[in-house]
Amino acid sequence: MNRKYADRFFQYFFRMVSLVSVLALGAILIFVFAQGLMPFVGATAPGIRLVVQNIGELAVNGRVYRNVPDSISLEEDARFISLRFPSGDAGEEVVDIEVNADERDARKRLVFARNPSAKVSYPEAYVVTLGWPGLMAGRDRKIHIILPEPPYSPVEFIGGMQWQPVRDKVFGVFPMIAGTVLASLGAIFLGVPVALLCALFMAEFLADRPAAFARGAIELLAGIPSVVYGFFGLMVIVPAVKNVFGIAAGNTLLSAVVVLALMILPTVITIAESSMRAVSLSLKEASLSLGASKMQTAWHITLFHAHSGVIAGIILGISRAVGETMAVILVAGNSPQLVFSPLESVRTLTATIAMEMGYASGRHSEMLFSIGVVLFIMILALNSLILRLRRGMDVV
Amino acid sequence: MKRFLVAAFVGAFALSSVFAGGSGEAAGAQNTPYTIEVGGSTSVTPLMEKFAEAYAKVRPHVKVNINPTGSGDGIKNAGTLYQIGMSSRELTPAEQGQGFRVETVAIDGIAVIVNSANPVGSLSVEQIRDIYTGAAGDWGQVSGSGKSGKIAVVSREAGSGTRGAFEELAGIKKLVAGANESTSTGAIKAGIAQNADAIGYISLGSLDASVKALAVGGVAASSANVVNGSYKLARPFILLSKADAHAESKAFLEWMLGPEGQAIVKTSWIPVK
Amino acid sequence: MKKRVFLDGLLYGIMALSLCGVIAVLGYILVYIFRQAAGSLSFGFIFRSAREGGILPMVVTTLYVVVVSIAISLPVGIGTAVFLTEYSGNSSLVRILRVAIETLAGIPSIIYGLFGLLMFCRFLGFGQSIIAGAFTLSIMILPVIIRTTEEALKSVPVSFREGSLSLGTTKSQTIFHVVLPSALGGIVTSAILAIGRVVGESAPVLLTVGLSRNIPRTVFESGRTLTIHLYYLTNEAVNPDDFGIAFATAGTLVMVVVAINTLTKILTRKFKNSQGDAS
Amino acid sequence: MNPNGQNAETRDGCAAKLDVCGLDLYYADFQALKNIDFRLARHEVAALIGPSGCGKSTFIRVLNRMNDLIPSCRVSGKVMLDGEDIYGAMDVTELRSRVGMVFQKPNPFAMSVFDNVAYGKRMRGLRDKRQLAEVVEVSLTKAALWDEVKDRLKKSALSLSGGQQQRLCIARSIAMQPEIILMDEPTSALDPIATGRIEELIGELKKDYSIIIVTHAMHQASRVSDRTAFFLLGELIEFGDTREVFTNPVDKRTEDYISGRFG
Repeated sequence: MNRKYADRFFQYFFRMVSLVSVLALGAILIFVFAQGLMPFVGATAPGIRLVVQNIGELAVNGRVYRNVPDSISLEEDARFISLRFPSGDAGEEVVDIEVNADERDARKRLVFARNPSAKVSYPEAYVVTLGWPGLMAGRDRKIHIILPEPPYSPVEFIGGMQWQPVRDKVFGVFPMIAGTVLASLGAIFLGVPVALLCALFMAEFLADRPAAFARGAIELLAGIPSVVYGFFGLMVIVPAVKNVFGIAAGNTLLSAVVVLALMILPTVITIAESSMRAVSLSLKEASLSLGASKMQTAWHITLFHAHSGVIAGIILGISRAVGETMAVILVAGNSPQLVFSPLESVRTLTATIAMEMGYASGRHSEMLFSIGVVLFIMILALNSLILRLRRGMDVV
Repeated sequence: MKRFLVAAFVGAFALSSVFAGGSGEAAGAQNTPYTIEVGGSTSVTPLMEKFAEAYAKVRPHVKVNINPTGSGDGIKNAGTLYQIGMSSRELTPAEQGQGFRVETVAIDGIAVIVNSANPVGSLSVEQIRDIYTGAAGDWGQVSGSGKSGKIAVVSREAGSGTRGAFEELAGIKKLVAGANESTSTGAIKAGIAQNADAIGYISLGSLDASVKALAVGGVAASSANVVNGSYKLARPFILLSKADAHAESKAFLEWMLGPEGQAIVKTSWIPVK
Repeated sequence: MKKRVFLDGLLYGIMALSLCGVIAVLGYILVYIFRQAAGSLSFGFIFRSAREGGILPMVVTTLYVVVVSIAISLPVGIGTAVFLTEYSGNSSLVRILRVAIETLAGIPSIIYGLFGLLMFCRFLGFGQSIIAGAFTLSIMILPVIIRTTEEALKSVPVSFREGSLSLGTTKSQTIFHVVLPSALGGIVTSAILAIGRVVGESAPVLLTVGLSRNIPRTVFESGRTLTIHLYYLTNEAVNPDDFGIAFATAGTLVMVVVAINTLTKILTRKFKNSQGDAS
Repeated sequence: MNPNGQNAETRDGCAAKLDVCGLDLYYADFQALKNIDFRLARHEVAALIGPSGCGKSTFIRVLNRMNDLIPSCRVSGKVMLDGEDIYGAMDVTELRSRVGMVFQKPNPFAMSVFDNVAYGKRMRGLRDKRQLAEVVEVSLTKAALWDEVKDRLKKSALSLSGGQQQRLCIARSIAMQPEIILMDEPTSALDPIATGRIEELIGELKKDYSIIIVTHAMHQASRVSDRTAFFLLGELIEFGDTREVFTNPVDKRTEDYISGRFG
């Protein structure tokens, strides 16, 4: 009877183990989406925060801090900020600020009751800095008033044209979406015809041995790390583009397209070739027996009947191009602008994530995850297209 | 097959428990092996690597792990993931106020670089600002030495310490659209070395013969000129830690700020003490 | 008639040319890598520490990452493949499972990197470490292992299973003693393919494993894999000879890829032959 | 041992459409056809019978050079179509449009009915829509399929039934206005009713074309063909009038095969 329990155990065991994939996908969805949607649902902080430098004693709204902490959080609904601190012999510095919470323009949200003794500056969006000359050189006394950033509008995120994440805190990813789409489409237009020519040639015209050699070479092409493609592009393709078109810098959409086209070649060739090989010999024979030449048969019958596989290959190629990161960073120029010419610097979604993740802080970092979500949705759409095509193929 | 699988599982568990055992927190005892995790700015990394190398001779049981990720990461994770965070820029207001111990360990100049074949040898701060904001788009507008042609502007990515410092020092509010953004010193150097029309900026400590450094306002980019204050493009290398850091990491920090550490700084950068 | 013969010939020429072109580009990239690497690539290069211009720490880190991620992913992948081929009916679980696997296979690696950073580095508190990277990569290679193993299991003839079951063994005994051993070749192939993917991956590794170039003592330390070393060197290039070392690393990687491809092919052939003998 | 000896009247009567003389065929070292002599008159239906692997299919694939696709295949001997050597200067696509072929399993292309039939003509350079439509209608009518598919010419050919698909393949061949149609077991994948229709069709087509049909069903050979050839182990054992071969075979092996003693 032990055997029976073991059998039962393994049945559940395998079922549990297989759930890992589902759980993993769920975890990916939850983590990436939770982080990526954060900027759109909540403010960065519940209330105003004060960061104090070089001030020994400070009264905020009547509460006196003798050992001033680095950071003071005000109540969420604070309408007034009253700052007082002793200043050398002159007595007391006083700043009274009215908070106009309904004001949308962050710069106008703080209204100073009378001309403050301090120098008011706006080092970055949502930050107001009050500065007084220091009692010692280089020890300027400063109070940074950090306003909470309101939830970011998803429309401005997707449709926004400006990406100024650090100082202005403007996060518009439309140029990057366009960059990704253009670079991938360009790579497809350049790479797919070559890939199909190669695949058809390998499937229909090459003898076994040369075909096996060509397949080995193409697998090798697939195995070269993407960083190498990127560097090859930077040293060979970028100067070539610069010289051919006589432009200031060769780091352009065109260079990215060429490198990506090279990188999707093996994907498209491999899948297209295997689906071409799968086209039944009897169809080719029928075509030949009707007096079509070998070339005509290859184009009209083999390519035609392998089309769902070819399309699946192309879509996989697109998803490789969309997801490619390291190579693109090196050759694309990465300027977050909307491009209208292939000879302009362009930036993709993936490049933005990989470039800025190390440096980003606060909302900027969350926004990079939001870009990940955009990318994710694009890829999911492509994937469902593949799935649908697969299903279509099974029917035929 | 079953035996094979079972063996594989057991092996995996054994392996992981060994790993887990090995990672146990080092006790306070003097010579227990200890690993200090350091992370942050890529610009500070070459200096930190030299520190780590020298420190390995001073205290062989202490290992310094360096994660060159970026200033933002270094500041964000100082005191948590990294005992010591590295930054190549001043902290932004929002990053301040988290109870960090902030120490400037060195000063680094920012060299404005062009291709070796470029006849331009000097630019004023204003000209640099014009180039980076797009007011001047052609070498003819700034060179005065017969060089012409569109300028290929190369910058660092948003959030980079080098970029932050450079933009602040040169007074650049908004980068010209179409400027290339590179993630790293090496990519900028390689790009400029093969593009006669390009201009970029890198850490003075990473400067080599593959590119040419411009004088800024007539002052050559050199450590001596940074020290005497005549070369304006300079920024601090900052190390961040928390008060409750491990004794070993505190000791390492003191050592870097002490004479031995500062002697190492002197090799390519400007010491602070 | 003449026109058609001419057109066919022209097309043939274009096709041959494009294939030759692709192979020529490959050749050019290889020559480019190895010429740049010329001064630096040697046998000792692999066994020297980074400070002496070698790549020993990166080799060790890469091995760590490969071993740990395969150790996590292989049992799970095999288990899932067994469930899909041996136990699944057409239940909704199976449909969800298939969609999940397809989706996992299509997610760009940078998203795995983001996920790994959030889940393993931050949420579970591993920080940037080999273990965090290995967990991330093990999810990424799961679809590869499941698919290849499933193919292998499917190609085990039904008669084997029937033969075993008809002798009164239980299903799990049949799986462990008959099905899995017959599919061993395919399983090994799947592991090798997965290793190839892990070795060549860069973006998620950069985000999760980190860049530390010491030889890691435990899996909880950060490290630097070969691809990341290559990325970092080409990017930072602090020392003049960094480019040489970078390309020597690239050359090493390409050779690893060739070795993995060859090994996969040999195993697939062997596997096919033994299947042929058996059935 | 020349099975053609008794067919002198064919040789002397109308000129042979097809004349095969001393044909040997090798797959690498294996000789699949041995010294075959074979003649076919105009408007004649010849059936090829024999056990599996005897070389019948290989033989008809020689006649439109389909064997060229197999790299290890070598042919020697003469195959003359209207007195012209098909292995000589003749263009292979030209030959194939003159010698059509229908295969064992219906293999329509995954295109519309119309495109299937028009395919061959289009490949030969015919672009005119009216002419194509005419060719399609004529061919489908000849293949006795027109009435069934005239309303769904734009539908996928794969939506037709098996028997319809096979008639479509025949129509596809007819569209090329071939001189000879080769049929390789055209009914082996069909049910008896569909088979019957194809057999009727062959009777009709005989008026316009010469036909060679490979078949496993002896009764089919006796029903549709004028003459029957018996192949065994790559040799053409006997070739004569169908009634003769079935009722009074010359060779003992033919008799054994027909009476079901082996095969």
